[in-house]
Amino acid sequence: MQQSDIKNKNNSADIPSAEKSTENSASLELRNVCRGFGDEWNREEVISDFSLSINPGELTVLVGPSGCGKTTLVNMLAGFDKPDTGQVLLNEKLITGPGMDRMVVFQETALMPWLTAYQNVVFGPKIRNDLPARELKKKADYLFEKVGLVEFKDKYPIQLSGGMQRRAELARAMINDPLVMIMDEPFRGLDAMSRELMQEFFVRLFEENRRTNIFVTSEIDEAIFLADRLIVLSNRPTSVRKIIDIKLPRPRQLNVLSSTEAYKYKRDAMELLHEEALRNFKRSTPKADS
Amino acid sequence: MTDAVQSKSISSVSKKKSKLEKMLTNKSLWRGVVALIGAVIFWEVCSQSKVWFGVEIPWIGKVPPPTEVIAAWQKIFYYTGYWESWYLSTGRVFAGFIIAMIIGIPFGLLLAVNRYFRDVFFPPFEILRPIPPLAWVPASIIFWPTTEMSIAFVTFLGAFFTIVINVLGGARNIDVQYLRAAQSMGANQWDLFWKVILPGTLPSIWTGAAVGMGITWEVVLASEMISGGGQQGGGGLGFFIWSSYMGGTVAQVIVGMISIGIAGYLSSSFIRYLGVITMPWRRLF
Amino acid sequence: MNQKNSTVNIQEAPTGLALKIYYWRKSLKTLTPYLMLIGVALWLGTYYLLVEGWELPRFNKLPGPVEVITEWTNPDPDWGISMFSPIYYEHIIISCRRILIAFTIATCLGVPLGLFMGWSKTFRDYTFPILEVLRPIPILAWVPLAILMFSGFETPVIYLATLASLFVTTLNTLLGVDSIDEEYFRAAKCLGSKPHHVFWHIVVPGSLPFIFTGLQISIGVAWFSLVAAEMVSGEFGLGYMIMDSYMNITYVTMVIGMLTLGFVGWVSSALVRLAGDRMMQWRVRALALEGR
Amino acid sequence: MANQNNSRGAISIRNVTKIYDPDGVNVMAVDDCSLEISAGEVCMIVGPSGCGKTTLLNAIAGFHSITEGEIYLDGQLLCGPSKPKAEQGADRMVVFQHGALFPWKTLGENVAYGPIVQGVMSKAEAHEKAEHMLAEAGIGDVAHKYPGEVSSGMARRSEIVRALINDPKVLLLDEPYRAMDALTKSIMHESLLEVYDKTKVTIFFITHDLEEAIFLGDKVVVMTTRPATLKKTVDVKIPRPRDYQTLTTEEFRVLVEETKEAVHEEAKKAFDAGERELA
Repeated sequence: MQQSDIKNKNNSADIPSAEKSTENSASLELRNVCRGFGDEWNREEVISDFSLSINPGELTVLVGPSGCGKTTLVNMLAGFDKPDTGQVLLNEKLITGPGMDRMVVFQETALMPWLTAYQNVVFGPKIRNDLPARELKKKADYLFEKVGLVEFKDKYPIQLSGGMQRRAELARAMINDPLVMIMDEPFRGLDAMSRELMQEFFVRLFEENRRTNIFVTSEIDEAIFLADRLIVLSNRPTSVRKIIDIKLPRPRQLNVLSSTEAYKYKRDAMELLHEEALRNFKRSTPKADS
Repeated sequence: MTDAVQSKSISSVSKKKSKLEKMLTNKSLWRGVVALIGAVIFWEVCSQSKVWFGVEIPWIGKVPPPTEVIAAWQKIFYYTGYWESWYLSTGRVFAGFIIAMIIGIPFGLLLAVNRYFRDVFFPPFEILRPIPPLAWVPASIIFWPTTEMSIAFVTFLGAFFTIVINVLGGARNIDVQYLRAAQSMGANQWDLFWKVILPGTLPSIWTGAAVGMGITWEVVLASEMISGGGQQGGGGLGFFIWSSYMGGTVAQVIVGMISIGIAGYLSSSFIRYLGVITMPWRRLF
Repeated sequence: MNQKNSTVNIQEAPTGLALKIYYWRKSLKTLTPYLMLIGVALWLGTYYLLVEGWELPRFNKLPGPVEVITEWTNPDPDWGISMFSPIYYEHIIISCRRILIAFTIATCLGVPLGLFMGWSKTFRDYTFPILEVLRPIPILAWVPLAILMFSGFETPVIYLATLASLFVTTLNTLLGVDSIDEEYFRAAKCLGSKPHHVFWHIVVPGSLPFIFTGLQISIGVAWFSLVAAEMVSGEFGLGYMIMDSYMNITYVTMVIGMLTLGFVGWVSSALVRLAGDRMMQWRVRALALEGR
Repeated sequence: MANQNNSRGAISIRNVTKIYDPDGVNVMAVDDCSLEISAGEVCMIVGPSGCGKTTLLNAIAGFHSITEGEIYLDGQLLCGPSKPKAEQGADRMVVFQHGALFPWKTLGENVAYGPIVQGVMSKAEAHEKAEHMLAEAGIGDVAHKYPGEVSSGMARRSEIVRALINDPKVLLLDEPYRAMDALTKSIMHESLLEVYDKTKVTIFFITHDLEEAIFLGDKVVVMTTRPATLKKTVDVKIPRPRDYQTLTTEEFRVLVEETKEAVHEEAKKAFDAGERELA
């Protein structure tokens, strides 16, 4: 299943409802959120007084040093974690818990090892059974074709390569037509080649339906290539160091990264991030990137 | 992940050796066979040393040699009582084992899932767990009307504690990502249990079962020996060994030991086999 | 953008006992300790009601909790066994002595055997099949042979407990050696270590975690076999005490014996765990950081 | 400890071939590969994952044998037809991808292990030097901590110190920073460059990240997908000492542009081979 085949599949005539949901993409907002961990004596404020608004239909990328609390932010946006103080809002409504309007793709694969790729993808609609079987099958087959995993439908996750597992997870998220897609460093474990292919594939996907997307990464090239808006985060307690609007033309091609304009953005971000990383390294303990 | 994938593509390039051919040329297999034969010969020589060389080797000297054991085995091979004891012991083992699984698995899962249930029922469970199962034999003989039921109860206890601990352990360290992914896809508590926690704990349920099976054989043998020696002892391999010992034919005792070893091994591999069938996704590791 | 000091230290971090008290007080605010008490009370309550309270048909033969406790704490007990009678402690000491001997022999034999089996492939090829063939035979099946082979009462009982824990210790030590990552061996050879260095600095410490898991199981198995052996052929010890009190229908001492066995078993495995933590500081600290 | 005389550590690989024989299915991992690395040079090996670069490293370090060809270190035969497998020694120190610090020894004990075991130093002397070198590398205060207690960045740095204390002729690095996120990686690069500027030890560095190769290396060798042979060699003329600003200079960008196509092509072939294999 060559990578190029995926591209010319996209403009096939009958696109099921999954793609027509451009108009209801949502806006997300964090208002002076605070979150800390540990007991009194080693209390650590991972996020303090953090405010950020994410515009609808935009690919917002958060980049920051490891251990700066990116994953905590993702958990709060997805509803797995509640802020100590402050609010997290989706379309002006308070987020209380996980829901299918905000789908997350994690760093390590969360495909259930005991289900085949197909069973994983149809897991959501099946337990909610909000789709008649025939239409669900059509939608699932369409998505499998789109992510280029048609021959791998009945394979178990352990039989798939890293890149394929990511694509299956994307399909599993998209089948639920979420308002917002949240990606927590999804391509981190992949080798350079699969990573580039996945980045290109993800950008195509985004440019097609312009769904609100939040992408967390620590790779600067990946951030610049994907982002409409780049949010540079500081060390703990996390705060917004800088917001850079990436004006690179859409649809993005990989070679855009070696254009002088991209290098300007990269130098701009590198400056801040290197300083943050150095300070983080001096103080760092092995706590996972909480 | 991709490295493992690449290395697989190496082997597809040239001829594959057949499984049997690989087995035959496997050096360690031959060494194992040599070691086993050597051990049997060593046993023969030591046991016969009194007869052949006149000097009696301590310990092993008193044990009848393999040739005598095989002779004893042939003698009773066609004696129905022998196979009946197999049948009785296996029946008792599986009776206790199945009850332990039926009660143990849900109990373990409930302990893992519901915090309050765990707070209430885990302390008494932990207090009773260190008491070795065989210490319950006399108490269970008093309590249960028939010896059959008392043996089944002790076998149940033997397997129950192991199964519960394994299931609890397995259920509690399911990767939280699976639960979160399912939750965000709209799974309610019931779905989470049936569609994520249960399949996720399956591997440790089977490990618990395999270990539990091993313990049930130990317990059945002991209870048969301890209570079987009594009045209406219902037979079984344990009783067979004890009565052969009482009857003075030591070779038959060793026959009993070997048969219960084989029976134990067969039932454990049966459990492993069940595990392999019910978890197709694990076979690919 | 204000860069607040990220770690807010209100007071110096408590350690050791202070830490435990802190967590204990914190847990008091939650429901857990109270539920635990309810759980134990529930268990004792049903035990009491079934046996002494309503005296249901089958249950009335068994001694109830009140009866057991009064006997246990009675200075001059009716059936000779209580906290104050020396014979009670004699049984405990004999059983513990047997376990100690059996456990030490099994560890001194099993650990080196497991290490050598892991260390040299040929040695493993010859010894592992024999171990695997003998392992499925339940320990109790060895009782008649043990009595035959060893004269007297003491040696057969200790032999059985040793045999039981020998299998478990050897197997787990072997698993421990196999669990060591190949790269540690390569790094050690790269640094110029000779074979005996690799053995003492890599193989032994590397397999320690598995060895101690093995020792924990082996102490449990040793108690399991000791009780059985004492019941069948012992003269003294807790197993014998239980069987003896069953024979002459003094059921109260039987229950006391069972509870003592449970307590002593728990203490011995706790000791093994303690020794494990002391020997493997590096694991304890790494696990602590992961919040376990 | 800086050995300024960089007259040692020259590796010459001459027509090396390696054929694996896993369970009777013989597979060629390295095919007639020749490479000259001069003393004190940082040679970067770039290629798709699983293409046989690690096999080359294993051959130099003496973990695996080679089927044909010869490898020399400073003129002495490491391995060849007469001696297919080189002896392992502290002159060729390896730093592994997932790290191989002994978790049961503190970082200080790890670093001091080499000299003690080779009998080059007494226990006290080795520990004292270990602490000194760790302090020099900026992580002096963790000498008494266990590897499980420090961050992956610090653990990797102490592993390099553990290698350097034996004053090796060559440092063999097998994708040491692969498991790290990009920002810790940039700090690791700077610390490696610092160490290199001080010791001028020959470095044989395997990676699949082209930018890392060009940023660190004097020479970048691009390998084909399996079986590994030399596809393209690029000499990196960027002056030393380098720092992260180099990453955004024009000269660096041109070099990346030049080699990107070659690496991309090989990676694509390996990727598709992998995908086809799984189908």
